[in-house]
Amino acid sequence: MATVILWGSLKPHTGGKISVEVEARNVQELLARLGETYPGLQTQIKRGVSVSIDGLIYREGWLEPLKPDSEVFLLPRMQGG
Amino acid sequence: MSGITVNAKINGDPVEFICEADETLLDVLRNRLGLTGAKEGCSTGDCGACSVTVDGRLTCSCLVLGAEIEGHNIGTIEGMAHGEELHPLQKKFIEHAALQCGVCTPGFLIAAKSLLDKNPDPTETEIRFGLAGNLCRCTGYDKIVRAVQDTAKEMRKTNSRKGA
Amino acid sequence: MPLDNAPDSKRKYNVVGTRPLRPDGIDKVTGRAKFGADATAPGQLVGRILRSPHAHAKIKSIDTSKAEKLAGVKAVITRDDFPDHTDGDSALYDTMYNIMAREKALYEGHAVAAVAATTPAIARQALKLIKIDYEILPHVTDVDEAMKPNAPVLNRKMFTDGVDPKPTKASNIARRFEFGHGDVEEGFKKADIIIERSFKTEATHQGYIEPHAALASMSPDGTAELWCCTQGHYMVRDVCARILGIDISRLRVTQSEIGGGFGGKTTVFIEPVALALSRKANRPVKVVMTRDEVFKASGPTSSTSMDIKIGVTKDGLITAADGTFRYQGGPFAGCSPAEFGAMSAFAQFHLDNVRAIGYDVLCNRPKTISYRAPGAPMANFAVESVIEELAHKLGMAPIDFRIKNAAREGTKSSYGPVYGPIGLGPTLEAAKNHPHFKAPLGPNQGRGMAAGFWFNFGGQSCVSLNIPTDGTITVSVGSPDIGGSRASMCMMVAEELGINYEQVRAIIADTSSLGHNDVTDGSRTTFATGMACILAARDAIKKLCARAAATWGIPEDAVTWEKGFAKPAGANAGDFAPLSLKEIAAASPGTGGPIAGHHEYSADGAGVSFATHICDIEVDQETGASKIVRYTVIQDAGKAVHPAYVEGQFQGGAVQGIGWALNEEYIYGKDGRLQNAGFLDYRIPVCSDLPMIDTMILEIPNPGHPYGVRGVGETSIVPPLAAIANAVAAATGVRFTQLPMSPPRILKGIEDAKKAGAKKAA
Amino acid sequence: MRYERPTTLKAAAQMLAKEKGQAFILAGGTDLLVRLRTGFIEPDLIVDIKSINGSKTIQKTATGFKIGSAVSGAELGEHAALKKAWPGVVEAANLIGSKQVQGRCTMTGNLCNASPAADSVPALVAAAAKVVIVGPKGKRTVAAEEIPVGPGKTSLKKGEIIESIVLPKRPPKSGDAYLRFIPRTEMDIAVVGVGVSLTLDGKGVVTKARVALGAVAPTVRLVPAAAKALIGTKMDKAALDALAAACSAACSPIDDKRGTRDFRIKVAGVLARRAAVIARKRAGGK
Repeated sequence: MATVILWGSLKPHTGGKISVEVEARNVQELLARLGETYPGLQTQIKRGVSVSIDGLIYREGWLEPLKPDSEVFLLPRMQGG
Repeated sequence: MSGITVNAKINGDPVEFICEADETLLDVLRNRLGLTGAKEGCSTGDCGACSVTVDGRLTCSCLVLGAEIEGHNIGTIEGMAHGEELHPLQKKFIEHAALQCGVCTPGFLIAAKSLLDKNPDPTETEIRFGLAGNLCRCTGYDKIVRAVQDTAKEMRKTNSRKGA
Repeated sequence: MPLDNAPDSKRKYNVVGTRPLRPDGIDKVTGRAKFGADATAPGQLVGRILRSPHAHAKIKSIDTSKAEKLAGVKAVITRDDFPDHTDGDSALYDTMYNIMAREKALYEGHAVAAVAATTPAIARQALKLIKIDYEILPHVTDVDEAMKPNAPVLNRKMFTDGVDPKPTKASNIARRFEFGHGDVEEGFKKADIIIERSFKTEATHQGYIEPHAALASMSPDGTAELWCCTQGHYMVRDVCARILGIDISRLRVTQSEIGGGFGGKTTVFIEPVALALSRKANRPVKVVMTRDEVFKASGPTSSTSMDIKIGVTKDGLITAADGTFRYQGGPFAGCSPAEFGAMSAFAQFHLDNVRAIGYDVLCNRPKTISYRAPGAPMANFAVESVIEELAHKLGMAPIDFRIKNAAREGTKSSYGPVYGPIGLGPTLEAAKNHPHFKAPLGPNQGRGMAAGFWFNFGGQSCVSLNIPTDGTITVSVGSPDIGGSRASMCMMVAEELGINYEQVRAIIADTSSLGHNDVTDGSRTTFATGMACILAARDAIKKLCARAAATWGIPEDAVTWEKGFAKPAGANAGDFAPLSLKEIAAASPGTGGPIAGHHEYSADGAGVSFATHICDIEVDQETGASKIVRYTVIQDAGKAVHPAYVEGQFQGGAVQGIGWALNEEYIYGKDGRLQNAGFLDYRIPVCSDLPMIDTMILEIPNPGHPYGVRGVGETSIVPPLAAIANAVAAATGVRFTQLPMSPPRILKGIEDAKKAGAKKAA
Repeated sequence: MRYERPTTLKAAAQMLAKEKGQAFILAGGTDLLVRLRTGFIEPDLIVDIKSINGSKTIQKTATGFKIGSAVSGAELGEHAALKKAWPGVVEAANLIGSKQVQGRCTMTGNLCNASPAADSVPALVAAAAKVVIVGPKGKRTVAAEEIPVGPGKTSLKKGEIIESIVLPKRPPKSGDAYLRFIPRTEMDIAVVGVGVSLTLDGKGVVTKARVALGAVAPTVRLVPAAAKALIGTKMDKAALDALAAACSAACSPIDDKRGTRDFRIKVAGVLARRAAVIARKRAGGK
């Protein structure tokens, strides 16, 4: 079970939880599960998210594998100038 | 619309072209003569990217009408190198990484040459004020100023050798 | 998957770290480099865009009949020529709405129609013949005003996202974000000193010298060519094809030389318009923005309003940091970089309790787009101003206060993840030990500093490397070269292959020649595309070794590559004379044909970036005029591939920050119109405004790159705003919380302080 | 639009008088071309006066200097005698725009453009410059300050052309100076401009003075009260304070994108004081 930490304003979509446990082998599965479990998150996922897995930021990377104890942060999709 | 026939020199070469009364020298250079080295950054004389010389005097080609150059000699970036030999300023700009995107570079080179033609030994302040009519957004000007300083130094050396 | 490519700290570089001449140098100093507006096509028409004079207006009708009848006019287009192919993609819909207004014109300068004609004069005349019936609506351009309950609402279907419960009343607040950890309320309880301040910053523009330009040629069958200046021609291709409803592969986009971008050329403005005009006229059409259009109708960055509250113990430990960041992003949701402002604001600190709330707000202003480290400079200005003030209140040197609270390896960042090895501490220590820091100051001078952060990221890159029979190299990349990246690409390829820099040539391939490449943004090019070049070179090396192995009749894995030569290794070591790249290439027609290396991926592990800046400023106390007298940038580059261009990035970013801090601003009239849409009154720094910008490159290797490279392009614009505000405060005794610190504002601050002082004394 | 390049003033005046549409005179063109380009004006006729005899020359006469109306800023700056006699006027003209603009821009154009912020105008007015006008009814001479009558408006009548600007011969121990305030160091329009011209006696007492302000009112403003504050004094602190106060009092500026009203009022006084000190030094005072 990877721990996914959301940013604050997504709380309303997870029933007030900021940290949720998700069973997923990679990022793609994780996002799919998140969307299924918390349909309110779909809009943001569709808009684009990046993830940080154990401290490393992935702008995309759906196939990035997750370890059972991975700490995953959901981040807005990175942009730059 | 009636075109105006103009005879002038560009980089010493005779040219003849027809332009409309409201066309600028920059329009003529870029659109009629295929000399796109001068860039249009603002068309109001505020960025210097279209710098040329008219009879040796530095000016923005966006502030000159094409019709006005009848009988005059225009200097553009395309005339700065002599054949394969780059002007020392051109070499130093590359050496010092004094350009990043490079769109302001032709204007800077024309302005810097005009500055050094008049003042072969400028102070940093003189260089900075001499180039204040040319905007660069990439470099912060540091390397441009250094390139001009270094060119001036080298040209003084070369000229004194030539003189001796 | 993170590559197993941690940098080898003992590696000696032959090419990386040197300062060779850039490959496009001669073209650029002789005027023959082709920028966006320099291209021509046979039979080309002039395209011009008609723009709304109103800040907010309903477009009741558009009559183009007179313009269409004018001799020399070949096409007139309006919103009707952009049927909606966006299929529910709201960001794409907004992009389409931005390039050509639909129901409403949402800001002054919003495109409402366009023409293609045989001459500029006819095009101009045609625009005047287009009649538009506007119903003028109330407008709002200030972010705080736009958030008020009675503000004119731009989008009646917009209900703030990210608040619970979801509002039932439409507003201009598109979204609320929240980042952080710990409990700030508890943290503030532990504080001995708390400072709370509000800040405002004005919108600024990237100010690239080259206006947007596009030359489009589209046939009625949907096949199209586009030549334009952009930070990402693949992005242009994808977005234009989707807006126009054509197959992506039908559109080939060739990137011209680009005259600066800084984030401003990471979207489309005129490109789909040029294509639509060309399709309708069935002739090539060139559209070039005027400078006025660039200011009014490209994408500046946000104006902001921010509140910061930070608490410390009397020994100088931050107990809690809280901030609210309100950014307007123009008329569409999701365009302001409020998220990145909120995420980056406190990223340079080690904090147990931190909260950053961001608001993305709509205004009747141009749709904002990225500007170098989007969102970070303004937030940093607010936070680092309060930090400086706290240090003074504590009686602690600001540098020591920052060092004490600095984020380090293992710090849980304010936006979530835990930091790996980072370079913040070293930049602060280097600043403290820098001669600049100890130099005496003259009268009316003050010194300020600030530390800043930017994320950096990787993204998609595709590189192809070809080796002709003479053993030289052509490397095709898909990342536009804005500041000399072709040189660094060549350098990395030369380094890997063990050959000279001069033997490698990099070109920017068009969209039909390579796989997708992300936009040049996020300081990603040298990192991500550079790493793809390294991996393409390694791919080529593998093939070169295979050819040598075949030639020698030994197994492929018995061959190694060293300094440009294939050598037999292991059991076969010394059995054959090494084969040079040149020899293998020359033999290639007979040994299996052409040799090429390739790499495509989505790069990750970019590694965050930190910088510390020091600034000395002199303020004329009678006029409020200020002059930067000394400036030093200290930044971690991971590994500087071409140090001269790394310095150039540091210097350029710092000077953009200086402009932002002192004089650059979008000035709106009560009518919602921009009053300073030109380089005369939008005052970017000129050469005589500045001193030399000293730089110090630190190299704390990024574990995510084989050479340790980090992106360097963006971070340098983050600290200047605060560094200058802190310097001005030191020089005048007045703390300025609003940018720009233009002379009238500084003088007023000084005068007000004098008056307040006199009152206190009396 | 037609472009004409007459060779005599008379021909130029006739062309302008005859034109039924909008007609403009082109000398340096640094303002005209910008307005043309931005669609601010749509001329039917442009009359280039640079081929007119005398338009490009600076003449030293018994009574001063006669400056042809197409003489560029750069040419003014290269004229040693003029620079020596009227350094304030030359430095003011040389502040207009960049080096590139200096290659073209003219003082006459600066005057006729009638911008309240024109840099050379306060210096010309402080210098008591006269303007020679040629028109359908012959020649007339007026004071420089009489040309601009409002932002973008001049007192010139249809068909009239400025032939030259005349700077008077200066008494000994005279000096002039011009200072302006801009947010950047270059490439800006004056937020405030101050021209000061003064003459000293043997003891360093100011005997004559003229002070003019730019960018603080719809037109350039000659401030007699400011001059009065200096005359009869050795420019001690009290006199300079009075000068500054008189200048600030003479301002009726507006808030705009370039500066606030309060800022202009305050800085007019500050610059007047600084310009006066420079002028005194140039006049041979301490």
